[in-house]
This record gives sequence, structure tokens and C-alpha cells, in this order.
Amino acid sequence: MSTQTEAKEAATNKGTFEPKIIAFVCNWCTYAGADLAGTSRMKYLPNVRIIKLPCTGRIDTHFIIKAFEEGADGVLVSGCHPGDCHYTSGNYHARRRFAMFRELMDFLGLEMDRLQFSWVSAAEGAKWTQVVDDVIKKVQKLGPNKKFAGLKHD
Amino acid sequence: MIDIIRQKAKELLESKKVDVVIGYGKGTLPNRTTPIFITDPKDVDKLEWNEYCLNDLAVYLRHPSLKKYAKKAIIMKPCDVKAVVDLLQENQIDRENVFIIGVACDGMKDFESGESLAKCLVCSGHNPSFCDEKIGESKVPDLPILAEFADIEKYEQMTPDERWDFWKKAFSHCIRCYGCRAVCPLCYCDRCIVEKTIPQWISSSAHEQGNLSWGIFRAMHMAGRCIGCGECERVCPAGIPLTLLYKKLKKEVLEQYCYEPGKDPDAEAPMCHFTKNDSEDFIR
Amino acid sequence: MKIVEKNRLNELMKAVLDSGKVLIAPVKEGKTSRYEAITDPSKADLEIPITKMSIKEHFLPPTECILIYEKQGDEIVMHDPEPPKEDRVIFGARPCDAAAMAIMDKVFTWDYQDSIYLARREKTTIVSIACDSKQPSCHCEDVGLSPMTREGSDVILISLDANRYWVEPVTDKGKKLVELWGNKLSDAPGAEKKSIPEPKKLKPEDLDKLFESPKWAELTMKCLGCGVCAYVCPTCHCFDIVDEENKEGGGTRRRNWDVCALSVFTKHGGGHNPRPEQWERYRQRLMHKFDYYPEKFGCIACVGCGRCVMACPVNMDIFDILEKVKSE
Amino acid sequence: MARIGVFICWCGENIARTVDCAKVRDAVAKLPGVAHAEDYKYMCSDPGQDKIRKAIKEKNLTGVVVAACSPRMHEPTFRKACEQSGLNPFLCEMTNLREHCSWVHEDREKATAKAIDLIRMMVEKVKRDKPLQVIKVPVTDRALVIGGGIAGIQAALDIANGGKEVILVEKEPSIGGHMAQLSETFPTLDCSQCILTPRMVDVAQHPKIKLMTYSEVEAVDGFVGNFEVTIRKKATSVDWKLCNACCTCMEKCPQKNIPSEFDEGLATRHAIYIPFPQAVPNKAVIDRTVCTKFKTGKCGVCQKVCPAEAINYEMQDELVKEKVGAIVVATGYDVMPCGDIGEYGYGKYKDVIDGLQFERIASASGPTSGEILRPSDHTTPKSVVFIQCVGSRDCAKGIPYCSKICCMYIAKHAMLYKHKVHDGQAYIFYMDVRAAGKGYDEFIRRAVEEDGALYLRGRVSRLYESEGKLIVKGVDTLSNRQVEIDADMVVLATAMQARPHMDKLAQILGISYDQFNFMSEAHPKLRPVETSRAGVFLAGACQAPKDIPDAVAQAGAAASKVLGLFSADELEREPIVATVNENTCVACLYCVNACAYGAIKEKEIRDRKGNLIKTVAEVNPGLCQGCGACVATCRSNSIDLAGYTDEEICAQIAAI
Repeated sequence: MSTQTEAKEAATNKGTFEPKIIAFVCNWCTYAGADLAGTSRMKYLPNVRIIKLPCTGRIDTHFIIKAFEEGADGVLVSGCHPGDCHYTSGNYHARRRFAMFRELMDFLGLEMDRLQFSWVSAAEGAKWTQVVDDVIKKVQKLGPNKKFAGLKHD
Repeated sequence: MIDIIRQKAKELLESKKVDVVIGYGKGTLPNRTTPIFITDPKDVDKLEWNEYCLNDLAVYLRHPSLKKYAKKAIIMKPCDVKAVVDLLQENQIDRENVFIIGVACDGMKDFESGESLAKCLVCSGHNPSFCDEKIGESKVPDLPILAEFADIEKYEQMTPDERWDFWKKAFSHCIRCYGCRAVCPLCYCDRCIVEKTIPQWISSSAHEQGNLSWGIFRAMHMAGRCIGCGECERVCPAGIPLTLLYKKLKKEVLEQYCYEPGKDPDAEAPMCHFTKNDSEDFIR
Repeated sequence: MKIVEKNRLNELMKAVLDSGKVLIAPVKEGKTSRYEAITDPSKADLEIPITKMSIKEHFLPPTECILIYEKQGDEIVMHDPEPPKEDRVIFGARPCDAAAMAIMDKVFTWDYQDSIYLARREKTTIVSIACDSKQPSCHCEDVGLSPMTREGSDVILISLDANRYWVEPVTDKGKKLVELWGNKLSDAPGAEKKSIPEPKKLKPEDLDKLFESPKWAELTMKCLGCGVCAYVCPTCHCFDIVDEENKEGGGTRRRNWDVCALSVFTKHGGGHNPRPEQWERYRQRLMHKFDYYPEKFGCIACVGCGRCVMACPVNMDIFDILEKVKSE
Repeated sequence: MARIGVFICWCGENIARTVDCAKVRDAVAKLPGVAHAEDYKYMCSDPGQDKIRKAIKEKNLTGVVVAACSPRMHEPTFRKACEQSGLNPFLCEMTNLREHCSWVHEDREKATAKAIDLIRMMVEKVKRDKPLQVIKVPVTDRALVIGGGIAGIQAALDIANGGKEVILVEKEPSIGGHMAQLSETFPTLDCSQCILTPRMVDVAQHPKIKLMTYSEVEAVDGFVGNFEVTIRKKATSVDWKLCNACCTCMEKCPQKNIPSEFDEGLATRHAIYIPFPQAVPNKAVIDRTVCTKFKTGKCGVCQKVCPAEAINYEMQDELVKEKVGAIVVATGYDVMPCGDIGEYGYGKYKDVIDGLQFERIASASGPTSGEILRPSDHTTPKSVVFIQCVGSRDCAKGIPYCSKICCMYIAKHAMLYKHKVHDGQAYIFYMDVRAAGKGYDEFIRRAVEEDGALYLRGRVSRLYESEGKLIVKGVDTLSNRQVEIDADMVVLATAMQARPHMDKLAQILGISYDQFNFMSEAHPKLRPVETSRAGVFLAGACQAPKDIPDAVAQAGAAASKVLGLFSADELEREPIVATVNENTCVACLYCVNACAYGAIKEKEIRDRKGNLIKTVAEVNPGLCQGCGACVATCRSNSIDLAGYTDEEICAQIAAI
């Protein structure tokens, strides 16, 4: 890990830092939205790695901690707009969990630009590309996730 | 006051209304009180009440070693009662099996230093509300609930980096004794997630990463539930200011969902309910 | 005989630092206090009657790597972690803390020589300061020690009067350190060496008969099983071993503090737990200290520092309980 | 030990152009647990699938990752292929290299690296995937149709004629809906009632149809194939077994000036009434909100005069539970109240009416028996102005969408008017004429060319009364002139909107709805009849504005979906469901609140003697839809979701 981070830092200094972003997306809206971006041949930066879940309601906030611990430089969580949830209320439950989690992480001192939540519907391929590009650019500005990587664990 | 408490305990035991009275007794150190369990009316004089009754006895309502007593009476400070309310709300105890003796409280003191507990200086309820028997009356004026949150502002003012360094250092001393979990009246899981191995959510080693991870996990589980008894912080040998974290979330839950834990057992718990217009300005 | 002015202790610590050694001393921090490596002597707080955490963590850390393994192709290659290099001086330990290390040495050397532990002991010089006041929770005399026990100390400082300590090297390591201090210590032929009450030799009693006592359950009913008693205890040395894998398929094998009073301590993979009840677990801890350990090593595994009594959230008092169990 | 096979598809050029498939293959071949890796031009083709089938057999694979297009496209295809060679289909997962990689990135090197990452993550998941068995649930082959308009009637008849029982629920006393109110229908000008009423009678007489009018759906429990619906039968205050529609009660009822819903307020009815002569069932009901007996306790005339002694004031609402396997929603539409749009003076001037009111005036069964007379003074209007898009396509005052039918029915109105008032003139203000549909444009042309309807392209700015005339000021944007018309009557083509409280019904049904409270279909193109909830289908204008042929067509489609569903005795469901670890569950029941389907209940575990050991939460796999909300809500981490377990997801995360 530590060597990994050093490499990353060297890269940032050279301005060639390629952050790793993990995106937790719901199957029905955002995953489909990302599909639409593809079928419409829209272009966005390649630093994002999608993990598909049935619903944002399934997303345990500790997935996000895991992602950071495993070396993600940023995390994007995206699902259906309120009212559109395939499971009617999954995203409402998630929304509260995310709100509290975000407050907590902010209070702990994590840079909030590393953690983006969004609603992207199956029809919003364009929005998907914008959200992804923005997160990546913000994280590129911040550089590698020093805070989590800097936590001793061996 | 203590006589009324003892009298009530005697009554309850003699009338077989309860099988045990959970209360405070004399400890083995100066000023120290200790939890005691009275089952024989003759022993009620062992019960004590003074400004050093620190423990939140609610933790014993679900404690395995007291399972054998179906009906329990419990002596509680007004703030402790909130834990019972949470337990009721979370389906952990039956109302009819608990007799709450709420005792008015002017504030408690640390038995080592003799100083008032921080939580008592910002107390918003010196007299018991939710209980079966009220004892005594406190003349100490109640503060508004917001007074509790005064001390987190300082940290909210810090820069993220300062906050990170603060917490990193604080948790770096954690030895993962899980004392915080053991004394918490609301940590009642039979198998804590930290003991889960598939997947292993949290490293069991006491290194910075595992420690912070544990801190975050527990804070999330306390969101909308922690009643601020402060037992976790009192027991922590590493002196981690845990209540700060939980208080921050308590404040957010109050501000965003107008919910205060430990008030009403029939209230909708904020982390498993929602309203369609919950704030989401952080979501794009 | 050597003595030192009480107001010159910082100089002794500075000398340690100047000699390139790591200096570890009692430090107060918020609600807790512990022995911590410091680079500025003024950080040390030698007035703390007894720190919340013991010096144990500097010999048996809460977590430490005991083995490193990596994947090389299809092979798994293993190697030991770096042994500790630097010399360390723990300055201002309480005699009971030092005595605890003497007790711990037995368990880490009786059959398997625990190289990592021993290396740390080897490279560490313990300078203890005898207590001249007694805390309500102090029990050293009850376990056959005294406020000036030399057991486990390399150097001991004993208060002569309001402004002087008597400096007594106990071991060769200690002598070397005293030499290092050289002229910071002064000769005071006039000073009368304080007579040190010899600790009453306490011969371990046989507590086996207590095992079946019905009192255990009743006396320990309030125990929440948090295990804090053992974590702050200078002689509790149970540990758990876990492997932490990394992405590359290698990882580290770690030794983590564990406590016999925790419910998961004896829990088997299959779910069976030979000590299902908390009172059985508490009994185990108490008996281990006062019965099994003496039986095996000839000494009680308790130095009476009283940390467990102070730290216990529900005031479980091991000495009180021992008395009550015996008193039948 | 896992033996995973990875199959990388070029998708012709689609993936191979930006992702170096050979390089990906060589990289993933080295991953721990990967026993086979190959790439091919078209994995989904038969030879492609053969490669998978062959590899599974030859290398005895324990899991398969197909790195190709979106799982939406071909997951079923590849899972089937795996099943054919004996691998549990749920041990086959797809990595989306096309939509999520090759199509959205240009840098070949980076895209290739990403592809390898994505596959590595999925390999780690598949390693931990468990074989799952599809869930089979029994089907109650009995359908519920909500709404007795033409769509509901059609759906009910089609299902019943298919041999399955149907319960048809209508909230009004009679079925028929809006179609029963219409005069003639476009584009054929055949009489609406003449084609509708026989169908209504068929419904009433069909042995397989249970008709429940004056009733409303109150609750829906259960899941596809196994719904239990609670229906409120509102108290009619008339025993329908006895009532023979002799109408004596109405002749005698003192409350005689209630505006008739059926006649859109152009005529009156009594407190006890039959909505219209051809009503089905043809039975009387008492409108308790206006009945003197119910308001003051005095009166009771109808009871005295009823020869059949059918009147029963004590009658109570009745809640009946019915088990059904599928539900068709056909609750129809309303016209937008156009009082809100001031400039047209609706409600202010008696002779400004809306489309449905004109239908009643032009209808043989209407208040004027089909003679065109204006409401104010019952004289024949010599000039009538029709205004289209009243509320429709009007973001400012109305709704943005097009109500679809107005262009056609306004043309129809103009024709009917001309046919009945030969010397009259019809003026039509329009924005666009939208006449897409079989015979529709010809119909418009007829209105213009044969019946001389005068079309003015423009909006009406103001409308006021002067000397018994309605002065209509507007603009003709084609000739760019202000126009002013002295009209005797004005007809507003008011927008079509969802019925009130449709959001409530949607919530009861657990289906989604749009911002206008129209019910949402599962997929706008490929699943236009289904909803987000399995077993619930849509028919007619409850989904969006529709004309009769569209509504009937969709009703038939919904019916065929229902019959398809009923054709099997058992349903197969994806086994993506939550399960509770009863050892660790502490029954805080947060999950119960998190579950949108009422799938989780408290369960008591007792020993043989019946002593309570503990209570836990229990998931009903039949009800569980697999969203996983309970899993993330569970603090003790005692619930997990098959197909998306914590272990599987954490493994994916760790593989980045």
C-alpha cells in the first residue's frame, strides 16, 4: 500500500495522477443511465469502477469505508431520483443513511470532494458522464487519498 | 430521598411486583458506588443514592446474568431512562416487565476528581418524565437541548485536516478492548459486527486503520440512537472522546429530522424511517 | 551512595535522550495517562500516582506483527519482522509496574523463548520511582510487594527527603545508566539510607477448592465482561493471533491483546463455548492470577497496582471478590 | 478451489476497437482462481456460446465471467448457456466492457487497463457466488380489474373469455366510464352507447366476471400470483337483490336538484338515483351526502314508496377480501377543471362549456335529447367557437403534455354541430392539428372540406359577453390578423388529466407514477403495459391520455399478459431475496420498517416444550423483492441478500 501511495504521489507531482474512483450504483436507474451514456457514445474519463447493487437502499455505508481502505481515491454513490426507486423507497432510506454518514466523515475530517452522492436516472446518460468527470477532476485536484492511506495497518 | 427509594424497593419486592431491584450500592473505593441487585426485601438498606451514581443501569435490563429475573425494577437518573425508552422502541424489553423508579438528579460527579460530569453541566432534564414512580424533585434549572452541542462547535470550526489529525491521534491509542460496547445500554447485539469474519468488516488489530474503522462503524450504529449517557467515554482506558462523535450525529438527526432519541418509545426511529422531503442538498 | 536533587530529574531524562536512547515516561493526556515515548523531558508527568495504562504495552504491544508472508509466483515465502533496534529507557515507572515485567518474563521464557518480547526487554532499562503515598486502590503489600520493590527495576529512585532521591542501580543495565548520568548525580555520604521495609514473603495459597464455590455467579453478576481490567493490567498477557492478508495475496501474522474474560475468548469455531457464563470467565481470570500462575511459576500474577479496580466501569474489585470467595 | 472461466467478447469492433482484448485475456488468465480465459469476436453467437459450454465441461469450471455488453442485453443468454452445460446460472456474471468501457472511452491503453480491473473485480465476486435456485410460487388464476370504463371492460372480457375469473371493481354505481357519456365517436361517427352498452351487458352476464360497482380498492397485500386485495363495498342504502329499477323512489324523492355527474351538471338527478338509463347494474343508490334522511334524519319517503322494499338506511360499508393473481389498473382520466383559466370565462358565462358537456348536449341520451341548444336560454347557437389545447401544452397555466384526443373530438364536435344545425358555423382555434391515426387526418379534412369548419391557427386572448353574444378575440397567425367572433356558444377542449388521488392508489399498489399522477409503465418502449411491480398491469388513460382504440388495444395487451401469467401453475422468480441469520438477529425490527413490501415479520423461536427462546425477524421470500434495504439497515449484520452478499461486494471492492 505505502509504495502504491508513494507512486501515486510521484504521479501527482508530475500531474499524471490517475485516481481510482469506485462507483456504487443501483441496477435500475444509474446503471441503466451509464448504459445509456454508452449506447449514446458519450465520452468520460476512464478512472471510475462501477459496482452494481440492486438499489441504493442496499448500500451499507461501510462499503464506502472499505473502498477508501482498499485504496480508492474517491467514491461515487448513485441511484434513482426520489420517487423513482424501483423498490419505491430504497433510496429514501439510503438518503438518510448517506446524510448522516457524510456528516460523520466531514466531522472526522475527510475531504468531502472525495465522496459524491447523486441521483442519475436511466434517462440521464449525459448527467452520468458529467458527475463522473466532475468527481474525477475534483479528486485529481486533491491528489491521492493520503488520509486513509496514511493510517498505519502493518 | 434514599429512604423513599428503599421503601419503594421494599414494597415492590414484598408485593412480588418485581423479582429484583437494580440499583446503586456502596463501592470499594471512596465515593464509589456500584450496581447492586436486591432480591430480598431485607437487603434494601444496601441501596444507596448520592451524587456519585454514575452507571446507566439500563445496561442490565438485557444482561444475560439477570435473565433469570423476569420482572425488574430499576433505579434511574432521568437521563438513564432515555436508554430504557430506546430499548422499548427497539423491541428489546417488555414494558410490563420493567418498573422504572425515576429519581430526580441535581447532577453527578466523577468519583476520582470530584468534578461534575460534563453531561450534567448541560443537562436538559433533571426530573424524570417517563417512569412508573417519581422520587424527589430537582430545583436545578433545565438547559435547552442545544446546550449539549456547545462543545462540538469548536471542532466544527477546525479545518478538515485539523479534525483528521485530531481523530487520528485519538483513535491511535484505542486498544480495541470494546469497553465502550460492553457498557453501552444500546449495544445489545449478541454478535457484534466486529466479530464477523465473512466478510471481515473491521480489522481486529489495534492499528490506526482498524481503530478508526471501528470508531466509524460504531458511530453509524449510534446515529439517532445514542442517548448520551457517556458510559463509553467514562470506561475508555485510551481516553477517546467518543461522545463528541455521537453528539455530532445526535445534533444532525435533531436538526434534519427533528428527532431526539429516548423521548417516546412509540416514535419512529430516524434511521429506519424517512420523509419524502428529507434534506438532500448534498446529493447531486 | 548516589543521590539526585528532585528538581534535576529532567536533566537525567535529557541525558538519556542525548545518548540517543528512546525515552519513555508517564504522560497525562486528557482523561487518560500512559507511558509514552517523548523527546521533551518536560512532557513527562512524574506526579501521576499511577497511570491508567501500564508499561506492558512497551513490551507486549496491543498489536504487533510476528510474521510476514508474501506470495512469490506460486510459492509462499515467510520471514520474521525486523527486531527492535533502539535502546530504550522507561523513566519514572512505578515499582509495581516494573515488578510486573519480572512476572511476565516467566511466561515468555518458560518453554518457548519469545524472541520479540525478549529483545524488547533486553533493550529497555526501567527506572522506577518508589511511591511515597498510597492510593485507595493500591494493593502491592497484599500481594507481597512494597512501594519500593526492586523486582524488575534496573534502577530505583527512593525519596530521601523533600528534595532528594536516593539512586540505586539494581541490575548491570542499571549500573550502566547510572554511569551515563555521571556527575548529574552527587555523592552524599551524610545522607542516611532510608531503611526499606522488606516485603512480607507471601506464599501462594491453594485456591483450587474455591473453584466450585456457588459465590462466583452471585459476586460477578454485575460484570459486563468488557475486559478493561485485563487490558490495563500489567501482568495480563493473553493474546490472539490473526492473519491480515493484503491485495497481493501475502500479509502479516499479528499478535493482538486478548482477554479471558471476554465471551469470544474460548468460543470454538463450531459455536460451542466451554465457558458460556460470564462468572466462569471472571473466575478464570481471578484463578489464573492467584492459583494457576503461582502453581506454575511460584508467584502470584498480580502486583496490586489497582488499575483494574479503578478502571472497572462497575467497580468489580478483584481483591474484594477474592476475600468474599475465600470467606466461606 | 475456484476454477473461473473468463470469456472476453470483442462485440465485433465495438469492444475490440478500444479495448485490447488479447492483452486483457493474457492479464486475466494470470489472476488467482482463473482456470480459463479466451476472447472471441461474438461471444453471444452460437459458436461463442459453444466455447463457454465446452470450457465449463472440459475444465470443470466453478464460475463464469462473460466480459461483453451490458447484462441488460445478454445476461439471460449467457446464464442459459451455462445452465445447458450443468453450471448453476447464478454462477455466471457479466462484466460490462461495452456500454461502461469501450463505448465511453477513447484512450485504448486506459480502457484496456479498466477492462482488466472490471474483470478482476467480477472474478472475485463470482468466486464467492453461491449457486441459487429460482423460486417457484403458486399462481391464483383470478384477476382483479380496477375501473369499469371501456379499458377495464375490455380487459375484463378478454380475460374472462380466456377462461379465467375476473373481479371488476368500479367506484361509481355503474360501469361505462366516460365512454358512456359520449355522443358519437371519431373517426367513424358511430354512436358511443350503441357500441359500448352491449359490452356492459356482456360484463354483467359473464359467468366468469364478478362485478363490484360502487366499490373501491382499499389495500393490496401479497405479490405476483398471490395478491390479497381488500375492497370496500360502499353502502348503497338499497338492497340490489330486491331493487328492480322501477324508479318510483326517484319520482318521489324531494331532493331533486342535484347536478347530475353523468350529464356533467347540465341536468339534475335525485338524492336516490340511477346514474343513467342504460346503467349496469341498473340499480338505485342513495347519495348520502345530499339525502335529507341522512342529513336531518327526517324524510324516508323512498323507503315508504319502494314497492320492492329494497331501501335500507342502516346498510354499512362492507370490507371484502379477495385473492387474485394479477391486477389490471384501468382507472381512466378526468378533464381538467378549466375554471382556472380565466380568459375563457368558463363558469362565468353559462354558454362556455367543456368538451364533455358538449358530448352530453350532442348525445341522444343527453339533457336536450341530442338537439344542440345552448345552456343559457335553450336556443340554437348559430355560431360556435371551439378552442383547442385548453390547459394542454401550456406550462404556464396547465400541463406541458398534449392531451392527444382533443384535435379529433373537436373536429367531431364541429361535424356533429354542422349535421344538426345546418346554417351554423363552427370556428376552431388551434395550435397544431395532430391527427396521427388510422383515418384520422381524412376525418379532419372532412370536417374542413365537407362540413365547413373554419380552422384558425392561433390562441384566444379574451372572451367576454355583450348583448347576449360571446365576443371571442383571438389571432389568426397564418393571415397575421386579429380576429373577433360573435359566438353563441364556446366549447373548450380541456386537457385530459389523471383522476384525483391516483398517487394514493399507486402507493396502495406499490407501483410508480409520474409527476402528473399518471401511472408509470415498467419500460416506455419494451414494457408499456407492465409496471414496476410484477403482476400489476396498466390499461387505458390511467397511464397517459389515450383515445378509445388505444385504450382498448392496451386493455387487450394487459389481458394477454394476465393470461400469459396464468398459463403456468407456478411462477419462477429470480432468487435474489434476503435471509436472516437467526443466531445473530436481535429482533430490533428496524428491517421491518425498512421493507417496502411488508415481507419481514417478527418470528418467535420456541423449544419443544413451547418456551420462548428468542424472537427474530423473518423474511418471506415470496414477498421479498430483493432490494436489500433491510440488509443495510441491520446493525447486527444479520441479514444478507442472495446474489449481492456482503462477502461478494467486499471482495469486489478489495479487488480494485
